[in-house]
Amino acid sequence: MKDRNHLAGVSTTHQVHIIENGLIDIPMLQILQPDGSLHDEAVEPEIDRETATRIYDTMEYIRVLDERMIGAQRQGRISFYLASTGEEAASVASAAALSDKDMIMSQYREQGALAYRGYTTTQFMNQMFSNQEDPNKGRQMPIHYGDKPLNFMTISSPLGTQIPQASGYAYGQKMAGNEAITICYFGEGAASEGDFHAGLNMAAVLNCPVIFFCRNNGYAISTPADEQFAGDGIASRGIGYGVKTIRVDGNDPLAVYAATKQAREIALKENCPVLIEAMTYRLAAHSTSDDPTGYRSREEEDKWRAKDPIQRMAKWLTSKGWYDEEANKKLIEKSRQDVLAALKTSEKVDICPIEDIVTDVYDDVPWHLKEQLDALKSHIKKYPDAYPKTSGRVK
Amino acid sequence: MKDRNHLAGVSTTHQVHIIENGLIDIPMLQILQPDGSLHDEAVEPEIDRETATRIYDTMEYIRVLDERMIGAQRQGRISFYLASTGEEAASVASAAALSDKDMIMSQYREQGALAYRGYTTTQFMNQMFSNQEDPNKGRQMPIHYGDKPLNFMTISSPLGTQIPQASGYAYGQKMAGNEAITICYFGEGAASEGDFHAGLNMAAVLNCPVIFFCRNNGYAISTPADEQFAGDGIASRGIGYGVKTIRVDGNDPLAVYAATKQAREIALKENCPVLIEAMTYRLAAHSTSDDPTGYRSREEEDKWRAKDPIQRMAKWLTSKGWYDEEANKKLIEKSRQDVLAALKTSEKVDICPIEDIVTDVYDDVPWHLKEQLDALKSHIKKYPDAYPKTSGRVK
Amino acid sequence: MAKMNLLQAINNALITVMEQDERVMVFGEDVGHFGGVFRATSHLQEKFGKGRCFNTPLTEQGIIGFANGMASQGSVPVAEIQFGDYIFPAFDQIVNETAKFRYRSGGQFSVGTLTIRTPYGGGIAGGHYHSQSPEAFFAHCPGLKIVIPRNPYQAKGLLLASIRDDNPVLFMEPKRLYRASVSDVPEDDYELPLGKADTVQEGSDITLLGWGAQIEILQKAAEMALDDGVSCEIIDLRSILPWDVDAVCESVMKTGRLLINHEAPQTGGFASEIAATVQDKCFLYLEAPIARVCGLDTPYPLAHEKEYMPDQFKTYEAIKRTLNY
Amino acid sequence: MAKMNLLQAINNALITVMEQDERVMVFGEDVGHFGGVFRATSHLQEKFGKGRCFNTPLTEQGIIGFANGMASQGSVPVAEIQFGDYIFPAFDQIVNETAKFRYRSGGQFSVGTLTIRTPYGGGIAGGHYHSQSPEAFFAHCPGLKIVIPRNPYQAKGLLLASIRDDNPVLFMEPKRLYRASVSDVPEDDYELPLGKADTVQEGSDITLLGWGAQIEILQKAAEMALDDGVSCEIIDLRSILPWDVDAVCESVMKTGRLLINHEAPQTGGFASEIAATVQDKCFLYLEAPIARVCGLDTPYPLAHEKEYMPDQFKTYEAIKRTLNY
Ligand SMILES: Cc1ncc(C[n+]2csc(CCOP(=O)(O)OP(=O)(O)O)c2C)c(N)n1
Ligand SMILES: Cc1ncc(C[n+]2csc(CCOP(=O)(O)OP(=O)(O)O)c2C)c(N)n1
Ligand SMILES: [Mg+2]
Ligand SMILES: [Mg+2]
Repeated sequence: MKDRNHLAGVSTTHQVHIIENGLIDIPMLQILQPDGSLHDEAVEPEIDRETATRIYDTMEYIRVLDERMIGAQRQGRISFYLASTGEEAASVASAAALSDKDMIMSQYREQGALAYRGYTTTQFMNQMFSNQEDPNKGRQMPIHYGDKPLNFMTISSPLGTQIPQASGYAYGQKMAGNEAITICYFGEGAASEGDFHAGLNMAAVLNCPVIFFCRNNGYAISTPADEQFAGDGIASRGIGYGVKTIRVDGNDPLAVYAATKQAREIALKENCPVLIEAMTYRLAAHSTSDDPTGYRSREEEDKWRAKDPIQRMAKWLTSKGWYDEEANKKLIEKSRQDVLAALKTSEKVDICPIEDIVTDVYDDVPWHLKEQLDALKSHIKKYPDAYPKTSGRVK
Repeated sequence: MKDRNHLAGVSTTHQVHIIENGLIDIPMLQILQPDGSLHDEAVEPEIDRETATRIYDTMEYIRVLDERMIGAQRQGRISFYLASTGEEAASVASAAALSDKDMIMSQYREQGALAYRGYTTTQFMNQMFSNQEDPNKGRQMPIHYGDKPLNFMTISSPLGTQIPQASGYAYGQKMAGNEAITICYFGEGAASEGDFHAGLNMAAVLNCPVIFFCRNNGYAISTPADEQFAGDGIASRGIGYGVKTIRVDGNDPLAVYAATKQAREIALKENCPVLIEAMTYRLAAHSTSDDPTGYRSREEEDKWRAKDPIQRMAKWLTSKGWYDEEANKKLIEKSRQDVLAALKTSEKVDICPIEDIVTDVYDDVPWHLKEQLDALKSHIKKYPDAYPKTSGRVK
Repeated sequence: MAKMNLLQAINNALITVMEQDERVMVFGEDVGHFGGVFRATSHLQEKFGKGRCFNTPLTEQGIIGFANGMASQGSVPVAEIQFGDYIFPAFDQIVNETAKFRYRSGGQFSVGTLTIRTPYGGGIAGGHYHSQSPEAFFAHCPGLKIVIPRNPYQAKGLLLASIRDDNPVLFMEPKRLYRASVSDVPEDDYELPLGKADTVQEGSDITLLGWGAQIEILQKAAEMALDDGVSCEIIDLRSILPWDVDAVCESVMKTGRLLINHEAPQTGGFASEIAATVQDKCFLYLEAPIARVCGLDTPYPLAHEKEYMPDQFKTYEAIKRTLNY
Repeated sequence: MAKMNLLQAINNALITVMEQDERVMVFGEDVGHFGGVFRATSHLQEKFGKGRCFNTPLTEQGIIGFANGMASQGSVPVAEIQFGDYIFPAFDQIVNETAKFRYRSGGQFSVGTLTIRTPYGGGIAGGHYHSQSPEAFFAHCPGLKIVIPRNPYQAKGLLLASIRDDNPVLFMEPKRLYRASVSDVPEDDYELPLGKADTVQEGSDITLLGWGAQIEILQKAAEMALDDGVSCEIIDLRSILPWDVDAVCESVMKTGRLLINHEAPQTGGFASEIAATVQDKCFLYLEAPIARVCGLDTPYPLAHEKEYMPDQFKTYEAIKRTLNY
């Protein structure tokens, strides 16, 4: 046994010494003040105009997308949606700090990271309409995006499962000698799952180059953070795992960018995990199935609306002379039109043919699934009206 | 959302600030020096001669029991055993600090706590011979003790499962208004399970009066602590959960006693969990199925043999004038004889009658198990030689 | 009598038992102040306080671990798993702990007071992770009871019986029926027996067996078959474990034919256990192979949900095949 | 050819594939330096380095989560779960993740390279938690393959095929055979097919079906029956999922009788699936009900292990009952 974790380096005391909450202060990195001006003591991260603009534009885009899709769900055009309003900086600015080779494993509220990577409006729509142009073949609910060319792992609903997976993915990257890391996003609620514990501990012990990025947005559906945990957020857990940890203002795109940039460098150079806790707030409802008025106040929301990351960044861009109000208006307008147009197109695209009900269960379709498919096809032919989405194409 | 866990009280920084290992020092409570003398700065815990002697005698007893049972296993008289040599102080002295009403949920290496509660040699033997006098009816492997009258929960092999259970048990005690707490023992290996995470977090959030007592003995079978976790032991995790934490020298009975006493007071008064990490060493093999020479050195073992808790306490007792060498020798001799005698008696006791193969699956035996039992009985009658342990009693 | 939907019947059952027995405590993700994502626990926290109805952190293994501990202490936990699809992180606590607690301790300790409630099943455009019917995973585990109601009346009576039964019960609620319709439910206390099937409709030509939301499907298929002059007996199993072999076999001995319908994938589904048992006990009475109309052996798909489901048309066709064997 | 016991055959298979493909990595609790509690991974760390053969922290959900991640990246993980009884904390990662990874992503991502090895089964005085046979819990989960060898020769050939198969495989090792005997195993590379049953012995009166360590039991029972002049055909299923329905049905159509034996509890065990399928496909050929000789519907007991086990005597009696039906 090496003594690192057992006794060497442990000091002794002779009075009962209780380690308590509040013993250590985990400060939050903030570079831009809520009003958008640079903190006096802050160092502006190295960021060029192009990157800064792309972060900003992506945030604006996502806000438009979110608004429109909530609308589309209300109109009954899609069955479900989940917005990231107020949290755009956390996912967009962190994704901006990565290399395209880095794998993204997300929870479900990180559409900003996906858009930053280059996912198109049409791609978003195809997934949400579960049509045959969705590379995921329409097999999961709306918002469960996934795109191999963009190194964005297909989202899975069970919470926390991607956390130990990210450790394993990063381990594989390291062993393969790739100059790449994995980033794993999750909410402060998901961090209560056993998989969180396993994932962080394993990454620390097995030296995996992975960034664990927690969006602490104050709620898990209706459950407030103080009914989720009693410690100092998620960051304080990093200490217990021996994982380097940074807490950051999740509504400050520059802080998120700077922290993630540095985390990536550390992860890659030192082959180790880094935990980032981004303090933010879910301004949106949990999803279109949720109504937050049942569990929180308007005032609380308003307090956070004032910390809006998009406005904050706009002010900073302006101060840099990088902000063009006209162009921005046009961009928003164009995004709206793009979304509406893509929506109209995608909703008319067929779902996958019935054959795809049995593909991808295994690498090949085994005999029993062939049998089941054959039986199903004959059945559909007998009752075409009962299965209108596929019957027209059954031969 | 209350701000306790979200933003209030969080300070800001404007440079990337990395929280790392070693940032905080978690010292280890030691009252007795390894040579048995009191530390200058230490306060002797309030402990009367009777309690001190009972702790000491129980440790001696357990060491005898462990030795003899390893021998019995080698002789093929029992199938399996698991010793606690070197770790006796951790379980015995902590149990001594409890009330008999407190529930004990143990892992499997806490025979010392059970003996302290009053489990008799005969009871130990009945369990290990899986005979019909074992209240657990011989259904689990040797060392899976359990005794309702002593408030000692029947042990379960799957690691870590008792941790969230202990939180729930303690919550029930609190709601029922019992003046009692739960103590939950586990190894540093088991602390890697997801159930550990769930149990500690839930206890903290739901204010459960429970002591989580981790025996960090450096190994989980062959896996050394530094391949188990990368943080500062298990104690450092307490910070992340917002759980009051004490690290203690597990080979110092006075320190274990003092820490557990205080932890119990806090848990009961403040309705909250307390985590204790006892630093100790598994001098024994993992179990009779294990051979530690495959993964650690003799020197390492010797280093720890020198920290023996029994000798340490003997010296302190001597300094108090509470130690009677003659009496101690007799006690050990008597324990040996008791164990041998009980062994001989218990191994001759029948296992439970065949009817017990189907009882306790449900509260009553349902129709299908009655059917299965009837069929089994007729079958045994046909082949009595194949089922010698039960056939003689099948009617 | 009051008109209630299935959710209201569950809420009403919880209120009934919480008023009587203060050891009863209800918890899970979002079940506290908010009343659960489906609102089955609405107003319980207001009525009974935060100590007896509370949110837990987001950890299913923790919820059931905690519940096991509470039950072994003597409390009466009613734990909610938000969706049946998310019960698997708790699989170890249920299969290795809940189910074996009493047996391994020789009856000294038990978690008999535990009830686990969870919504299950498809037909709500939920895809893989909001549609599964996991009953068969648990049916292979001695020590558990598994109960599934098909309407509000059953929901209340079976839930009350489950909570009071001295064995751990997995109570699975067909979520597509939650608000589907209202029916008459007594406001008084009542129980329906566990382990007993319910004959929904008598018939002479074939026995149709199912549970939960699929009973509706069987009824529709039976109507279609009636037009062909086929008389179907419909049995609602209600309890999956232990299940009512006598009632099923009695019916099969009368009709000579059996069809079992469930939403879960066919391979290893609970229909296989029923078929294996019935072919053994009724061998000489069977006039045709026992038919299984089940989900496909694939994950639960989204876009092809309609095609995946063992609906009335597939059931009707299988009835015909069985009759014409 | 070399003489190997089952453990050595596994170790040999791992060496064979690790030498060929550096993407193969082996890990789990105690598998590193120590070589695993059963020593199946002995010397692999020495040979291939700590990067490719390593201890993990003690967390089964973590081991499989980590393995899923590695596999989706393109590595070839061979993860060990120390005992089949401890696989349940990983149930969610296996059932909701491993099995659905490819389907949910439309084939973009998969964990097809994953193999999970685990010892299973009783007869070693292990009680509840060192004896379980959990195959049926996984057999209800589309997307997985489940493979069980019955001797050293199969162990090597099936393990090599499992590791190379582009689907996640749960490879279950009958631990009471680990050191039970040695037999001839080719030192060269070879594979045995997945999804194919193996006819152990031909016969004409009844088909005896099993897998893993229970094949021995079937052989002993068949010998007893032979003394009565009964000719048994013995089939080793080898793959539980997908399983070889054709081979089984062909045999049953020939013999007219089927007996299935497994150690796991009867209710919901995999014998139920086989019986349900065979009664459907071979209805007119069956001369007696399909018999199941299985574990009792209780947790696996310690003191009554002998009585619990579906041994040769119980099997022989069931053969007679089936023949005399
Ligand atoms: C294992 C599991 N349990 C429960 C759920 C249901 N569920 C979906 S989202 C959610 C809350 C998640 O909160 P958090 O992780 O904080 O993310 P946020 O929604 O705030 O972004 C819950 C309970 C789930 N998807 N998976
Ligand atoms: C869930 C589970 N996984 C694996 C095992 C096998 N196992 C038994 S003891 C042990 C090591 C436990 O180490 P630790 O918790 O440190 O306790 P110690 O033996 O050191 O007292 C392992 C891996 C188990 N019993 N349960
Ligand atoms: Mg959240
Ligand atoms: Mg240990």
